[in-house]
Amino acid sequence: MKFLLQRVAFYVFTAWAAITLNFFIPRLIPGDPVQALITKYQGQLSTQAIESLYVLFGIDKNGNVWSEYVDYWKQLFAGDLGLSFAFFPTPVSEVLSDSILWTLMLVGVTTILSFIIGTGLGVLAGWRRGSWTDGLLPVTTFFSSVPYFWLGIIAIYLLTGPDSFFPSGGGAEVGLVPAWDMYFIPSALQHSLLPALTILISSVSGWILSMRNMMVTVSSEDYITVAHAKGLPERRVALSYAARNALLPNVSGFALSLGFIVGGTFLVEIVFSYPGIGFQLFQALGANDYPLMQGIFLVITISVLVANLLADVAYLFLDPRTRKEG
Amino acid sequence: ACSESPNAANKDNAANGKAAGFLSIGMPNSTQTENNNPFIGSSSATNLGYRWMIYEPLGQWNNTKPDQPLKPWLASEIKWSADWKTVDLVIRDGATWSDGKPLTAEDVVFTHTLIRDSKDGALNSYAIPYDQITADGNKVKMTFKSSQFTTHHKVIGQTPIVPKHLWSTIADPATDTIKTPVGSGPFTLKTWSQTGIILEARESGYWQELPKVKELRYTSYSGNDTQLTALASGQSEWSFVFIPDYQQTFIAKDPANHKIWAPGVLGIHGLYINTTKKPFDDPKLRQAMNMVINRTDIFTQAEAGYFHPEIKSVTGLPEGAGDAYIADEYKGKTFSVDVEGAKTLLAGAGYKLEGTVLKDKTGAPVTIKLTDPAPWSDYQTTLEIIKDNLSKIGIAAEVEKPNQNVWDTNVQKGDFGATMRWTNGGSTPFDIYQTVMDGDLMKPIGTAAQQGNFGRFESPEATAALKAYSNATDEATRKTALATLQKIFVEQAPMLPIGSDNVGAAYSTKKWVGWPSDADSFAPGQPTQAGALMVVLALKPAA
Amino acid sequence: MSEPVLEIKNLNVGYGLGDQGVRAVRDVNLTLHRGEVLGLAGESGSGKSTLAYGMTRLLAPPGVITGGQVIYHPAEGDPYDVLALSDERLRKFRWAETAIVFQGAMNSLNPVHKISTQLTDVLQAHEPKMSETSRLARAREMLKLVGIAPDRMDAYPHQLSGGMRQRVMIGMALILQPQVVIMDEPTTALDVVMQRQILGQLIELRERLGFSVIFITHDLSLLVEFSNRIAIMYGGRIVEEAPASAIYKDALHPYSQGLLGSFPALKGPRRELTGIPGSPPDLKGMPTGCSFHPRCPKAFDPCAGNIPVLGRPGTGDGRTRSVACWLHPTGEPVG
Amino acid sequence: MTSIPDAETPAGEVVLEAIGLTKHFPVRRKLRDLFSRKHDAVHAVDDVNLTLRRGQVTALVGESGSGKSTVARLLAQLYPRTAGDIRLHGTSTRVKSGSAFRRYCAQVQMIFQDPFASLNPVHTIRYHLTRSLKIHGHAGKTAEDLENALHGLLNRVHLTPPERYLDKFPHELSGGQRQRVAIARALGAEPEALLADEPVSMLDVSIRLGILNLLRDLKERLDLAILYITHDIASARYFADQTLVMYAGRMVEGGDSESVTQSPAHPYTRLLIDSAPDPDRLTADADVLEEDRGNGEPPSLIHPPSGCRFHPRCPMAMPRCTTDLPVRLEIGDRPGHWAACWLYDEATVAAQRPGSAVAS
Amino acid sequence: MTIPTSSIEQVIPGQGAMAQPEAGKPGKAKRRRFLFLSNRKAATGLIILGIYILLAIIGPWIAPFDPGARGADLMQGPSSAHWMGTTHLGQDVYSQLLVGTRSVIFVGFLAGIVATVLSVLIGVTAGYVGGKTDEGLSALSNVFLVIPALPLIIIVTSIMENAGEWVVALVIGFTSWSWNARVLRAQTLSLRRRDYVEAARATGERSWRIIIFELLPNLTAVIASGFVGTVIFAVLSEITLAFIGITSGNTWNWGTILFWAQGQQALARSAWWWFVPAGLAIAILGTALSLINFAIDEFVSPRLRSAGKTKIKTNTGRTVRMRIGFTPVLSNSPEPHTRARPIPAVDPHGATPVVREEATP
Ligand SMILES: Nc1ncnc2c1ncn2[C@@H]1O[C@H](COP(=O)(O)OP(=O)(O)OP(=O)(O)O)[C@@H](O)[C@H]1O
Ligand SMILES: Nc1ncnc2c1ncn2[C@@H]1O[C@H](COP(=O)(O)OP(=O)(O)OP(=O)(O)O)[C@@H](O)[C@H]1O
Ligand SMILES: [Mg+2]
Ligand SMILES: [Mg+2]
Ligand code: NI
Repeated sequence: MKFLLQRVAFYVFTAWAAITLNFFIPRLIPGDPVQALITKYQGQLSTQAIESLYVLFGIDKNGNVWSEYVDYWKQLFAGDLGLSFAFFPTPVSEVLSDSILWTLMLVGVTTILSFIIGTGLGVLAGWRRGSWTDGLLPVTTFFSSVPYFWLGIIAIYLLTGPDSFFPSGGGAEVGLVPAWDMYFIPSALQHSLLPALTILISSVSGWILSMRNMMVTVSSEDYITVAHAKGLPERRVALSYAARNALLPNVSGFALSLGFIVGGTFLVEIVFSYPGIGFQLFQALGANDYPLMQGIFLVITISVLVANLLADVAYLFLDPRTRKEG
Repeated sequence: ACSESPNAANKDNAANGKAAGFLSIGMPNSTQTENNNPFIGSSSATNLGYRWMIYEPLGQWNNTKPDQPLKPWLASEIKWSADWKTVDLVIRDGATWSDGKPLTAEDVVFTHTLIRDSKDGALNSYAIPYDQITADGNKVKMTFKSSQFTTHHKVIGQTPIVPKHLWSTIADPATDTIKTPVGSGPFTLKTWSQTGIILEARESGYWQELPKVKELRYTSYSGNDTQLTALASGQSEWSFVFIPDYQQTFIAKDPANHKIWAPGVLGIHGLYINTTKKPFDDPKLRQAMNMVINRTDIFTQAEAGYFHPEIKSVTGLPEGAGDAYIADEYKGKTFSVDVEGAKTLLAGAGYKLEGTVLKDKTGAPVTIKLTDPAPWSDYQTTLEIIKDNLSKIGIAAEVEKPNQNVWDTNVQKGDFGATMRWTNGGSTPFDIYQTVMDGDLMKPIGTAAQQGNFGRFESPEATAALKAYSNATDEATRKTALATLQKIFVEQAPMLPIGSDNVGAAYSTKKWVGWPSDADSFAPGQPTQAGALMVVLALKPAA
Repeated sequence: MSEPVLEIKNLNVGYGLGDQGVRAVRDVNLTLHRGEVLGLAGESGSGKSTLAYGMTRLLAPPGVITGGQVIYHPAEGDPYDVLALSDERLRKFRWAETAIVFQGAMNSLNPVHKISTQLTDVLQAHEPKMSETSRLARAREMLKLVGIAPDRMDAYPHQLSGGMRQRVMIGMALILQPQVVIMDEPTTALDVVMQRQILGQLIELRERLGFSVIFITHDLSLLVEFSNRIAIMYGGRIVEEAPASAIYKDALHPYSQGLLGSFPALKGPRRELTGIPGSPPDLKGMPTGCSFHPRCPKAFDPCAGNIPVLGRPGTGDGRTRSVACWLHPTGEPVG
Repeated sequence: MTSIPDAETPAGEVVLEAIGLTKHFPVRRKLRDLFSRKHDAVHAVDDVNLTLRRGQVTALVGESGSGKSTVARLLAQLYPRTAGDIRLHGTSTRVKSGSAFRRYCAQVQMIFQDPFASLNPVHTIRYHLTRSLKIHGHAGKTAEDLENALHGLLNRVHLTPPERYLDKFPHELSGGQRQRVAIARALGAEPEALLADEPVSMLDVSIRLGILNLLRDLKERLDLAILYITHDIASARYFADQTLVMYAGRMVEGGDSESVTQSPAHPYTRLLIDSAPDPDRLTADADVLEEDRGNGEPPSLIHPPSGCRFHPRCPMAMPRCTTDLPVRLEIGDRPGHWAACWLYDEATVAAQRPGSAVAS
Repeated sequence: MTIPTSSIEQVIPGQGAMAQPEAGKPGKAKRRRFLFLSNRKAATGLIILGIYILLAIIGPWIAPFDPGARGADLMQGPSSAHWMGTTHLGQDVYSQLLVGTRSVIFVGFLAGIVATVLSVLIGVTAGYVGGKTDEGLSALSNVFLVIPALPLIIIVTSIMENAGEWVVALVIGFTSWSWNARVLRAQTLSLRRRDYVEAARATGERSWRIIIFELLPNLTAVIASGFVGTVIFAVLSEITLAFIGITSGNTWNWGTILFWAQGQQALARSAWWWFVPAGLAIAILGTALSLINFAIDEFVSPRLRSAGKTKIKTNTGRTVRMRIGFTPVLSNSPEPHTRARPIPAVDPHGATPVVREEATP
């Protein structure tokens, strides 16, 4: 109980601090959304539009930051994230809900996949040291050192084209409306293959390595020797004894990376023009769209915290030692 | 459930390709949210241009021929008074809204009143000084507080007319996203999604012949590179995007069908020089700089040989669109790189070229900082070339790449040496010269000048000439005023014109033919321009 | 003496190969008889654990068995070499015939599985036909045997005290009723009271179930009290092997004498404590000849040059004991 | 080395004295405790009295977790005490840090159980010893003085020749050598009292004796007062002048080593001595172990048993034991031999025959 | 970005090489210092890193062209004049790569140093001092951990006027210390309870001396690994920032090259030479740094060291793999390794009768 209470206090505090930072940091950016919009359309939007845009966005150029801060919290508690500037007058919440599913689908699934594959390979590499799995490490390390965007661009160059199976970008076939049907889903899958592969290739090595190291460390524990001495089948020793225990320290890392789904890989979304939230953030940055930036940061912060909470809970389930009485 | 899915039909179409009769249009404008409000600059309808397929203007303006009168569209007659303060319109019979209701003069009055009366002018994005707007039968009369000579195309050609019976019930037209747009145009919105927006042609009720293109598919790509990839692969058939080395990256992918057309318009890009900084307050120095800039290099290397058509006339007016406005004095006078001439000019003005270093009258070496945001690679390339050019006359230039926000702020506040930037564009050269030289727009150094005159060019003469031009009631006054402006522009070189904007397109003739071209520039090529509807209506299936 | 259950013949175990390699167990010959408790004593690093792990092939890399045989005599059937078994057969052999109890019980039990899981998975592996309920019943029975309330079945290791964990391990070792139980310092981490309780229980169980025990410790006084025969290891070799009482009363090897002289006696008159001077040998730079000679108070000429071999001393009760020391001429080598 | 002569050494000057020393470690509070005002604590050490005299070794024996190390740390002032007093040369001291602490350190030094852990792996022997000398101002003025002092220290702990050891890292030494270095470091402060917390339990059997002999040797040569903590009561017999037995945070018996080990008075001491391995006892009668010796589990120190803490395991427990805290009672066989057990209370013994109590 | 390249924090508690008893042998003291270098991974990583650092120093001097200078050959593939071809302006890509190395290394290392210093200050203090200080500092690092680093860096850099290398490095440094601080705190907590820290206290050492001389040296591996990790992150961040055009790059770095290449659609124009080298340079640098980190892991936790030879030949010529649970048996013969005969009755003072020798296995 005490443990949980402490965690909750920690989460509340962290959330408050992070949201406060999220509020202030974008405001420090010079320039304003109207200027950003004008510059975005170099010459295509005439400068006469400036005044009407200020009015439209409701930007008070001499606003008081503190009262804005208080208002921001009031809005937050009312569940209102404000209106986006770049997509004026779409509410931020709508922009977010439009894009978050894409990100969750692509990066979320990939992160989980990467964790599963990486952990699996790591278990193999750690258990069978000296076999072919040893060769995985240098290769994956190399790929993980390549920037995501570079890998993505190369992949687009090499693998896409008029006749290629891989589309060069986008979330699904043009014109398909997101729906759980036989048209949209396969198309969405097809479009997510390359970006997913890019993320997978560059993130899997971290999991392989940490799992391998944990496996190696755990493998020399006495209880593994005992398991062998007990004559248990090798599979059982490797999975139920070694891998099960080796997994524990990785759970928190996994939770953390789940939290960073949104923030960590937005370049992939940019490169593949994937309509996800990371890409949205990039646009918001370019457009000085504070409400949207704050909204996205809020989502990221909350997802990191939720992921951490999940890790805490997972620990309770996975490691009986944390499940102390009381 | 599958059979009811809107995707069932779309997917079929995608598979059938050409037979389905759709046209894919792409813009590199990154993610969009559903917003079909034609008045809002940030709506997806505006960003991608499909607002002009749903809503129509009173008349159509051909950007490539800015001096021509507007083509009657929803108004069958457009008559401006001599002082350009009154316009008389006759609203076309037979036009209907896509919900079947007829389009009347009431709708036109409603639309312009809506703009005029919008709270704090939120919808009046062109800042038009409306006065009276009245209807009489199928006639509409609008009066303005000042001459609309330089902005008439915006009032008539760039204001979409919306149905009164629907819009009068909208609480706040400035923030409504108009989920089901009803317009008078030949297309209606079919589906909207992140991955693409589909418009289908109306079956009936359009006041002209219905388009051959039965479906328009708009996609917003994340950026130039993705848009280009889509163009090259044929996924996109029509777009407006900067294509480096378009011959190789686009045309060569399908030489028979892939086409680029880039007509210049009356809006230019050039190097703004901060005229308050010594020694650049000296027009002679600026002139000399103007003489060494290699516009051809910039055109071919920075603008891929098409995107910002090279400005040849010393008046800074683009070829084609600007031809009609060039003062007699400057007819035929074109830029050419003249390093020796520049040197002579400088020597005459008291500068000394010592080796590779130009010294000003005080003996200080002449150096200049050229700035532009990093992501604008064409400007960056331009600056690199300019830097190289300037070194020929001993001016040491340094290229800086602040981020966009910083650049914006600095340019507005006059905290820069020289920068590549654009001017406003319009139906006359007025916008160009105004952005560069209007004293009314000038703000002291340190205060943001948002509308123009970033270089703080002080010339009461030019300011007066600009006023005279826009308020003139006769052609002769205009001509004189324009000649004055050109003379100042040429002699004082407050900004060194480099290239013009274009309203062209990259398109494919594989499925559709009938595109505008140099030979027949009946409409702007850019799919987001109001005139894009004229293009769509002209398209015919390829044989 | 009764028949042998386990015969170790010239077992050689090393860590690593080539230059990096060390030989931790050298030409060890040892016979375990049915029903006896064989004590294995020696100071730290003498190779006791290596021997125990080596003969069941449980040594983790870089351990290698460089030679030798471990002949097991099953209750029925022909004897066979454990080292020559295929992996599958070895797996079957383990725990069913030879169970091991290791030093740290905390580390021997998997912290994330319940006691019951860890007890029953042995049964699952070795007696797959057994039903789940009978497995649990069996596990409960074993816990009762070692004095743990069966309601602790669902406890996790960290919820048990050190002594209880060690008893769980002993119970687990006996669950398949093996012929041989190897115990590598099973009580070193416990305090004396607990140690005595557990050992008492073990001896009692042995009498009831009739398995043989190899008991490893560095506490010679404990061995003398609890085991039938004692083998003393030094530098990877067995240097002396004799019945417990014989070692206690009349150790032949100077090293054994030194070990005995290192333990203060609690009862009786104060004995002189001699200890052993010097420090244990480095496996990589083993002294030539008898590896104990640099520390040996009685070393003489041949000790430095030649390796003594374990053999029956010609004198006294030579038939039941053997020693490897130049001081004690032997008639025949053991093994 | 020869065995010690009978421990009839004259009582030396008192160096360090603990009176009623008590240490409770607060237990992390749980949520439900927030509402009750109760503060749980580990009663690690309760009301401990002990005296360290110059030139004498006092042994502290007890099973794991009985609070031996805590006593040592309290005496070294590494923990603040909950109650009681520590007197250095008769004056009460309570120091936490700063120069007062350093002055205290100069007189009371501690040796840790694990020589593998108590030397910093990244520093050479020279560093460890130099620090100890410098902190307490025994390094002399010149580099030569320092070198001499270092050599002196190493010689004193029989690490000769000193040059061979000075520039080594701890991992290059054997356990025994490391423990010698640890001792040398303690000596560098030139203390009067040495607190040795199980100094040999991590060492190999064959080298334990060397360290113990060294300590005795130092005691004699430097006239040190030594607290020798161990769980091996047999070594206390051989090495210590006095032996104190601790159980669950309390002293249960004390006296000169020979009488405590040869005629233990407290049932716990007896259990301890009976459990110690004894080669003279034959395998055959291994099962003399009484089954009624409790479950062998030490009690919880958060909620220690009331009365005598040993009563739940005690074969001779009386009703009184469960309620009344036993006081020190003289045994009477030798002067100074005492036990905290009601068995030795005349009144109790008269009223009740021991052993008949529990059965009812 | 979020997965630590080094798993050191998971490995250390198992006690490392430093705590391993090893028999004392003269001459080992010095060798141990270089042990790290004898690790193949460390050596490879350090050599590559060394080359990069060398290029960072001399790159601008040995570059054959001014990286910004326009040339006559536009968009030319690799040739003898331009080893890595030219850009759309005729600039020499090879020179750009060489000159750009300095900025990359500079930013990587400066950011690494800043983040490492911060993480040591915050992590070790929190771990050693404990109590309220610990709670405050832990909360601070948690907040920084929760905020996504890269977007934050992008925002902060865009606030700065003319974000040059210094600014970028400092911003990256100031935003990426939290993970390391957390690891260091946990590590310090466990070290603080080690006997040698207690012993130092009992000797009378002052707190600051304990932190600096007793704790920090034992944290070297963790700190080094954190440093290397941050350098990787900083390099990738800097390049990313330059690539998306957030930072200026008045100076060249590999991100700037990629930025230009991408802006000019290098790949679509088949100008692979413009795009590929910079990416490879990053990947190789990253790999080298990762290798160093692996080596640190292995140094700290010897169990992780590659098991040397994992396949061995038995005496019968079969190859067996070393694996846990099944110790390889090289020979099954009951022959003793030591060729010896029984000890004959000898007079303790007599001559040596038999000669015995050890047979090598
Ligand atoms: N993995 C290893 N690599 C190299 N040498 C090893 C390894 N494990 C053990 N050794 C060496 O093998 C020798 C024998 O070790 P072993 O553990 O068998 O001794 P032991 O008699 O069980 O000692 P203890 O009483 O400390 O348990 C020791 O010298 C040790 O240093
Ligand atoms: N810092 C601490 N916080 C809480 N409880 C502690 C602390 N230190 C010791 N204890 C508790 O105090 C009791 C006595 O511990 P101590 O270490 O003094 O025992 P010990 O007799 O030295 O045991 P051992 O023989 O195992 O070293 C134990 O129950 C222990 O759990
Ligand atoms: Mg062992
Ligand atoms: Mg202790
Ligand atoms: Ni609770």
